[in-house]
Amino acid sequence: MINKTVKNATEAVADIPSNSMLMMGGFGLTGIPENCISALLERDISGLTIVSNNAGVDDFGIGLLLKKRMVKKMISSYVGENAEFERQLLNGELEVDLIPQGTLAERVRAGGAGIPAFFTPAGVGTEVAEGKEIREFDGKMYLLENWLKADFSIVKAWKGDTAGNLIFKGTARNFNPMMAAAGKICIAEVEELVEAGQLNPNEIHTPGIYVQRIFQGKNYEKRIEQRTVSK
Amino acid sequence: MINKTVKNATEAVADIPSNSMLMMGGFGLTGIPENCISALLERDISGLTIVSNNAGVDDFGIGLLLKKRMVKKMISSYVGENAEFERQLLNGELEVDLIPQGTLAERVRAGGAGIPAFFTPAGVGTEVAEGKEIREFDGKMYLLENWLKADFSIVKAWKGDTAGNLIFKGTARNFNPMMAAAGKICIAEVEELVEAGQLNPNEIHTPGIYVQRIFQGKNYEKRIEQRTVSK
Amino acid sequence: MLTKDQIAQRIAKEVKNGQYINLGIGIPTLVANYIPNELEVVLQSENGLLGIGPFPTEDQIDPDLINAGKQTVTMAKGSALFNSAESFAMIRGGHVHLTILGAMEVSENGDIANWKIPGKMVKGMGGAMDLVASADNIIVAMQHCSRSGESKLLPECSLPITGIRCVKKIVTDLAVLEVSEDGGFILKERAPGVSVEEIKSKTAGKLIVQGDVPEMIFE
Amino acid sequence: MLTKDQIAQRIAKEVKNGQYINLGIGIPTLVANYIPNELEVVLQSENGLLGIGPFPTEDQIDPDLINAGKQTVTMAKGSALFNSAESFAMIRGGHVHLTILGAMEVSENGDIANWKIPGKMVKGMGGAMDLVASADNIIVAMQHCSRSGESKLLPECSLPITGIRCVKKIVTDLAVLEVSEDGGFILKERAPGVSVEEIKSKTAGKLIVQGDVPEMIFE
Repeated sequence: MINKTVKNATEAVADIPSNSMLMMGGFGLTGIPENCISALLERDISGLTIVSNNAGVDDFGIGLLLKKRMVKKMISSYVGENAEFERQLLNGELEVDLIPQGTLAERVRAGGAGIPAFFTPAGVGTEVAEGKEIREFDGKMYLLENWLKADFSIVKAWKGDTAGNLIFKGTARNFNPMMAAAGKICIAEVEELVEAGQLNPNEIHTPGIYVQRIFQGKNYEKRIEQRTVSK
Repeated sequence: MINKTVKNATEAVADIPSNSMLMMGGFGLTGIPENCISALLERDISGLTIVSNNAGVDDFGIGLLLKKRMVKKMISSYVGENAEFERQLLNGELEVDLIPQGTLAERVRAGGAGIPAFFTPAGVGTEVAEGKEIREFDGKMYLLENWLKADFSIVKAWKGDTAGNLIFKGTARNFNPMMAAAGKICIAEVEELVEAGQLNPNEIHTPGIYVQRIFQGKNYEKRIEQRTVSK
Repeated sequence: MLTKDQIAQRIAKEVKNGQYINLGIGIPTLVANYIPNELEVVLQSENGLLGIGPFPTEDQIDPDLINAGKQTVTMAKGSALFNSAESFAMIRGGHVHLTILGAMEVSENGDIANWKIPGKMVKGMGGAMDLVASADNIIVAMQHCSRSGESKLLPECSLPITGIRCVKKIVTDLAVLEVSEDGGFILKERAPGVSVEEIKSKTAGKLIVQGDVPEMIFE
Repeated sequence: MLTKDQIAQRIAKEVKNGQYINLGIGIPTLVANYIPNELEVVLQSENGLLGIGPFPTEDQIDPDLINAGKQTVTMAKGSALFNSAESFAMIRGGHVHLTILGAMEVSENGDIANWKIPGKMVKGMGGAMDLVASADNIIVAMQHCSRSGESKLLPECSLPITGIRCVKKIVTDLAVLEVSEDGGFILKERAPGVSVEEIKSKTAGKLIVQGDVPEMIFE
């Protein structure tokens, strides 16, 4: 098997240039590539466009990249938890492209799957449909959406092997598998990296073909946004 | 959890009417719903349209339904292993719609996923493209393909639980997961049926939401088409 | 007038055995507390979980297991995990039977507005546009009037809409209403002690009153 | 003239370290036998396996594990299983680097015909149309002439085509040829003992001969 291992996050993100298009897995703060975000903060780059369902919080996740003014544009479905984000947006320092969550997931999937466009009902009759082709199928209206691809996709998995195969845990899976496939270069950070052959081929969520670089991350904080417990 | 269990194949297929549209999982003879095919043979129905990547062999799989003249039309990507099939086709007793395998897989996926149409490069410039819309994206030509849906989809899994969650084995997975989602009623036969809660939620290939009926099959023959061994 | 919990309790009566249900953030999340135990239903979370269980105890908390509102959750017996594309395939493909969500406005033809207020910071539509464009049965849980006292049931939405002609039923603090296929809100039930006249005065859209309108019953 | 095994052996020299490769039925399958051990490559089977291993021993045979030619196979270390939609997502999305497949005809602009002969029973295209429409690098393995002696390298395909402008290289029993971007077959290598004149006489399409054409070397 092809060995995709790199030493650490620093090496993994070393060649990401300014103004590149990135995808980052995660929903809220769950399943985000914490190590790569930290390593990116050490890079002297800016003008990034980031596709991510959310934009982190002020002091964690993508919020840290925003604070360092590394981000030119966010492509997301919901960005509500971040005061610095709001400030930059209202000052015109940041662009945002808001996309329905299912459309975002499917556009990213389409990017990885070689499907340049597809029809979806989400957004018909709303401002999301402005400028888009509308067509009727079986009596219902749909709009045409294009694929999304990235220069680099950065994902976080639970387990991975040196061949790049990934297994996610719980709802930390979310956008990660589709993004892995939609990046020209996919960087995967995992909590536990094992040799090729150690993972059950039947339990793999992301086949190694999509992953170009993999490393075992460390010190995962896994911050919780809404700690909710039963009485 | 919602209990989807039915007694056996006979009960599972009892209400499939003549002239209905069926999907059947499997690639070659691997991962085909053997028990449901046997139960269908006992039913006095005909005029079926069957979406299946292949059409079985003369004395096994969908070939048995063909021999009993229950099938009006096959929608497949490859149908080469069946003399009775060829005879009926040349006599005009059977219709066949041949579709590129990846397009077939994606059309079925689209059917289950609520995507009425998508663009794919497969078949551009060939007779598959006749009558279809062609469009250029990023300098490459693509054609528009529609979703495929069925009245009933019949799938075969390795393990399943009473809530309808399915796990497949090896390459017996193939078309089964997409078909499960694309049938109005999905019937799943499994080698081992367990109580809800016995399967690891992280290892499930087909979530139970797609499955309406499930039962534990028996006497799986799992015939091999090309027994090939190392010296 | 109903409390938020009572709105949730009334909506729970709409739930049928065997349904897969997506509950939005806010009052809809409370509905889960009132679904009768004898009903077998499955709650879907669009971030990739089918079979949401109760909130965890302190011991059970897992940061890798949250719902679409980013709250820590547990998994019910027989649940399944999947990615976001699969999740919205389920939703878009019509496999989720019932969607319950909040709204800022509903129009008399079933349009819903719940994602954007011009002039205010726009946080995004999340999964709402996919949900309302896809589900066959959509129930809105909301207050009948805004905090400033204006009706949220309108002839036409004034805010940017989330989806068209999709809402089937609305449960507010004052009433249960169905959206008529021909347009208009059919008054089905009144909150205890609330008169038809009061509901009429607080409904800016066309209100259809057919015969005697019963009071809601809470067991 | 090369044997089928020698054609496979020659094609194996095109394989580069780190590639994901889809091998068609027939001669392409034989290529796996000649890929040098020091190269790390992964074979994809479009029915849902990444990492095809050797054929099984009698003890290892598993009817639930076959390749796209329906032959029993094993899994290599580090392999992954997936469904058919994911498999063709890989192919269509350009993640498979190299596709090697057989052909009935190739035209001088890279069109390929390999699925249908008018008047004969049509078995179907299987995954061939997806593969040729998607891969960046497509190598055809075939005999230079048909059994009746007619050239299979043509100005235009006479049979219904499988894909347009997709073939990059052709290895036949007589020669290695590249498809020129401007149209025509560039003769790169001759089979041992086969003359340029023989190849020219057996190539109906435009043959481009640039300088001395070396013989293939087999170690």
